[in-house]
Amino acid sequence: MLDKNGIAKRIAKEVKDGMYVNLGIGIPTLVANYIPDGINVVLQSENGLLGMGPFPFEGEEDADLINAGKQTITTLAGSSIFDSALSFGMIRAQKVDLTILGAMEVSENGDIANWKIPGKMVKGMGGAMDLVASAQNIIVAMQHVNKAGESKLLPNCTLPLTGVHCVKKIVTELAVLVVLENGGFQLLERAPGVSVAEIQAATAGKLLIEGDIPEMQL
Amino acid sequence: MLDKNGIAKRIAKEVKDGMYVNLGIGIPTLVANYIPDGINVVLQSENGLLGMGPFPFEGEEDADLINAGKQTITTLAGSSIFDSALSFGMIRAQKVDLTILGAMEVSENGDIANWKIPGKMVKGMGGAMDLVASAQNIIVAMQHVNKAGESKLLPNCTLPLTGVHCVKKIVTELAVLVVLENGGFQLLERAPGVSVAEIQAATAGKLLIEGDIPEMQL
Amino acid sequence: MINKVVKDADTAIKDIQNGQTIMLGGFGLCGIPENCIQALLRKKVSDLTCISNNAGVDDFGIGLLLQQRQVKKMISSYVGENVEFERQLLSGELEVELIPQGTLATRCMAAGYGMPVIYTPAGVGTEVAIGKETRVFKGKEYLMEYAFDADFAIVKAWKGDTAGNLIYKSTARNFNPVMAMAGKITIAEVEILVPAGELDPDQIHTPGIYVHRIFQGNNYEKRIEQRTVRTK
Amino acid sequence: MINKVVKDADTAIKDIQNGQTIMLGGFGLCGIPENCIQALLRKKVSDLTCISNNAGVDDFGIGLLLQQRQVKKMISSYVGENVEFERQLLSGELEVELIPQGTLATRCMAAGYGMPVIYTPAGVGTEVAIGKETRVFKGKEYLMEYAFDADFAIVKAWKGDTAGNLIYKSTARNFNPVMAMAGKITIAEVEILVPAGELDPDQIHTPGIYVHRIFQGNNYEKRIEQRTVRTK
Repeated sequence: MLDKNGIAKRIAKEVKDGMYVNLGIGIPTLVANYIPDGINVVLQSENGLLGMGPFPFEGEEDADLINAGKQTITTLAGSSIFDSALSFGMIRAQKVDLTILGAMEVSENGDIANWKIPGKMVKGMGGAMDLVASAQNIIVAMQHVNKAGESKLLPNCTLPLTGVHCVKKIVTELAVLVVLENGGFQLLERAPGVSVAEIQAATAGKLLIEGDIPEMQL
Repeated sequence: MLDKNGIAKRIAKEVKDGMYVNLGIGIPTLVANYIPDGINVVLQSENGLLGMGPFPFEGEEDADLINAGKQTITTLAGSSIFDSALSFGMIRAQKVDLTILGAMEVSENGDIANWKIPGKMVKGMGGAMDLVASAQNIIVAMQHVNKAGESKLLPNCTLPLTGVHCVKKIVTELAVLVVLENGGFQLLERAPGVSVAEIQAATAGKLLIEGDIPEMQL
Repeated sequence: MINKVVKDADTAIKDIQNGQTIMLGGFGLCGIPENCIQALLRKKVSDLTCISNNAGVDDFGIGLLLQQRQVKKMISSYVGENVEFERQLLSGELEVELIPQGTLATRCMAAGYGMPVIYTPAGVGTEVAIGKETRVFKGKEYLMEYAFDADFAIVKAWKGDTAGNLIYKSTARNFNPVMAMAGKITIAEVEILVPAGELDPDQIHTPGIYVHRIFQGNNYEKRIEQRTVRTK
Repeated sequence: MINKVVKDADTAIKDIQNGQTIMLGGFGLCGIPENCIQALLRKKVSDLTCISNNAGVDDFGIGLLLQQRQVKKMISSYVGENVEFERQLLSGELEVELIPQGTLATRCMAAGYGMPVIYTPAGVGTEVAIGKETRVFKGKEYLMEYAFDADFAIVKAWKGDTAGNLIYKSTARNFNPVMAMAGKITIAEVEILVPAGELDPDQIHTPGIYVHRIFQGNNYEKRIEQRTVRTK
C-alpha cells in the first residue's frame, strides 16, 4: 500500500518531457518532488504563472508571489506571469498537457466530485471545474476508500459533480486504473503488496481485470 | 465653404477635455492639429496605441511605431501599447468617447457607407465596421457632394454599408448637421458664406431646418 | 494626457452607494486593494454585492467587510479560510454565488472587451449549469455565461502613472487586470505612483483608458496566507 | 524549462503543407515575420489560406507570396496598397474574405482562449452579416463569429527566450500576440533570442506555452509603408 508520497511518485512517471502540467492542491503538489532529472516540464499555477519553482528559502518569501494554493513559491528561469483570464484561457485552449488533481469521488464513467459536501463544506470549486472541463489528460490522485472504509471509485458519484466524463487515469494507495471510454475502471497496476482481491473489494464501481496485473514499479 | 482644414477645425470644437478619441484616415487626422491647448485628449490608434503623438522629426522614424494609417508617428508621456484584440476590446466596450471618420455616403437614419465601391474599390473595411458598430458618439467628416455634384447625404445609402443607424453628427464643407433619432438631417450650422438654400440643394435626404441657422464659429 | 489622480482611498470610493456591485481584485490576500477596503470599512457602505475570487480571511481583506456586515452577496470561486463567512452563509445572512474561477475571470474580461457573453465548458453537467443556456460546438458542450456588470472595480497595482496606466508585480496580477477593464468606474490603488511618461508604453498591463481614478496607497501590510519555505 | 529553439526559418516552417491555413502577424509591413515569409517563398508551398490583417505591398511582405501564386485565399481586413492583389482578386485567381479588423483580432483571441465563438456588433446590417447567426443582448444586435482554426501561426517578436516567451516592441505588437495564441503550431521569429531567465516574468507579452518553435531571425529590412515626418 502506498503513502501519499508513494502515490505522488507513481504519478510522476506519467509526466513526460516537454509537458506543461497543472498540479492541484494536496498529493498532486507532491508530484513535483519526484519528476526525474532530465525531464523538462513546466508547472502551471492557475492564478497566473507558468514555471512554478520550489518554495523560497526562509526569509525570501514574497507576498506577491504565490501559487493557486496560496503558498509562497518562486519563479524559475523562463517563467512568465499573466492574469487569471489568460491563465484559464490557456487551460480552456488545451495548451496544458496534463492536469493532476485530487478527488472525493470518481465514477466509472469518469465523472469527478471534489468540491462540495452539501451542508458541510462550502469552500467553492476554485479552478477545478475549469480544469476538468478542458484538460485533455486528467490524472486523479486519491485514496481508494474514505475514512469510513467506503469506496470512492463508484458506479455514480453521490456528491455534487465537478465535471463529467473527464477523468482518464486514477492513482490510489492501492492501484493504478484507467477509466474506459465506455465506462468502467480497468485495473492496470497493483501497489506493492496489494492483491487484486483487495482492490476489487475497495472498488464499488465496475472493475475490469484483464490478464495478470503487474505490481507498480516506483 | 470650408476646405479640409476648415472641416477639421470645426470638428475640433466637438472634442472635450478628458476624451479618448479615435481619428480615421483623411480629414479626421487633421483634427488633431486644431485641438486647443488646455484640452487634454488621448488619441487612440486602433492598431494598438493610446496616446498617439505627432509625426517624428526627420531621421527619427521608427518602423515599429505606426498608426492605423500606417504612418510613422511618436508616443507621448503616458502612452500605452497593446495588441489589436485589446484595442478593439476597448472600442467594443465603449471606452473610446468619440470616433471621427470619413464617409462616402450617409443616410438620413444614420447609416454610413465608407468602405467599398462594388467592382471598383476592394480595399476592405479595416477597423471601420468595428468603430461604427460600437462608438457611442460618431462624427462624420465628409464632402457634402461628390465630384459629380451629387449629394452624399441621402435618404438611403446606395453603396454597401459600413454600419447602420450609428452616425450622430456630420460636418461638411457646407454645414454641421445632426442625425435625428427618428430619421432626417437637422441643420445646425452653415459654413461661412453658405446659404441655407445651398445646403438644401446639396442634401438629397430629408433636411430639417428649424429657426435661424447660425454661421459656424471657427 | 488625461490626469486620473485622486487624493486618497476615501476620495476614490466616496460615491460608492449602498446596494451597488463592486469588483475587488486579488487572489486570496495577494494583490488586494488594502487601502480601499479600509476606506469602505470607514464609509460603512452596505448591502454590497462583491465580485471577488475569494472572501479574504476573518481578520483581513474582504473578511473585514463581512465582519461589519457590509456585504449582501458574494460572487466568488473559493471562500475557504473564513469562519465568519461560513457562519453568515449557513445562517442565511449572506447570499453566495460560487462560480468557477475561469468563468469568473472570463466574465470580467468579457465586460472589458465589450462581449455580452462567453462560452465555457466549465461546469457543464454540474449544478453550476442549472438554469443556464448550453450549446454544443464541434461536439463539445459549453455554458453561455454573461459578462459582469459592475458599478465599480477596485484594483491594486504595483506601479501606476497619472494617466491611469498600471503595472502589476508577480502573481499579485491575478484578477486585477481583468477587473480593471470591467468596472463602469475603475479605481486603482498603487504602491508607486509616477508622472505620465515614466513607464515604458510597451510594458503597461492595463492601459489608462480603463482606469478612472488612481492614487498612491500606503501602509501595505501584504499579509501572507500560507508561508511555505525550504531551508538552505 | 522546455527548449523551443529551432535553427532557422527554413527549419521552422518545413512541415507546412500545401493547402494549409496559416496566420501571419503584422499590421501593414509593421511587425511582419520577414524571415519566415522568405522561407515560405523558398519552399514554394502553395494553395495556402492566409489569415493576416493585410496582404503586404507588391514587392514586400505577403505581397511576395501572392506574386509567386502561393496563396489560394486571403482572410484580411484591409488589402489596399497592392496592385497584384487587386489583379488576382478581380480575375478570380484569388479568393478573398474581408472581415472587420476587430473581428479578425477577436477570432484569433477566441482560439487562444478556447472560446468557440464570440459576439461582436461589427458588421451588423452589412454584407458581413450575410449568412451569420445574429443575437440581441440588452437591445443591441451582435454577430456570432467563430474562433479561427489555423494549422500554423507565424509571428514576429522583438525579444524572445529559449522557453518561447515573447516580448514585442511598440506597435509592431499588433496582431502578433493574438495570433501566437491561436495557431495549432506557433512559430516565432525574434530579433533577439536570449536564454531562459533573461526576461522579466512580469514583462512577457506571450507566455511560452503558446509558442512551439522560436528562432532568431536576421537581416530585418523593416520597410516603412508611409514615412511621415515633421521638420525641426
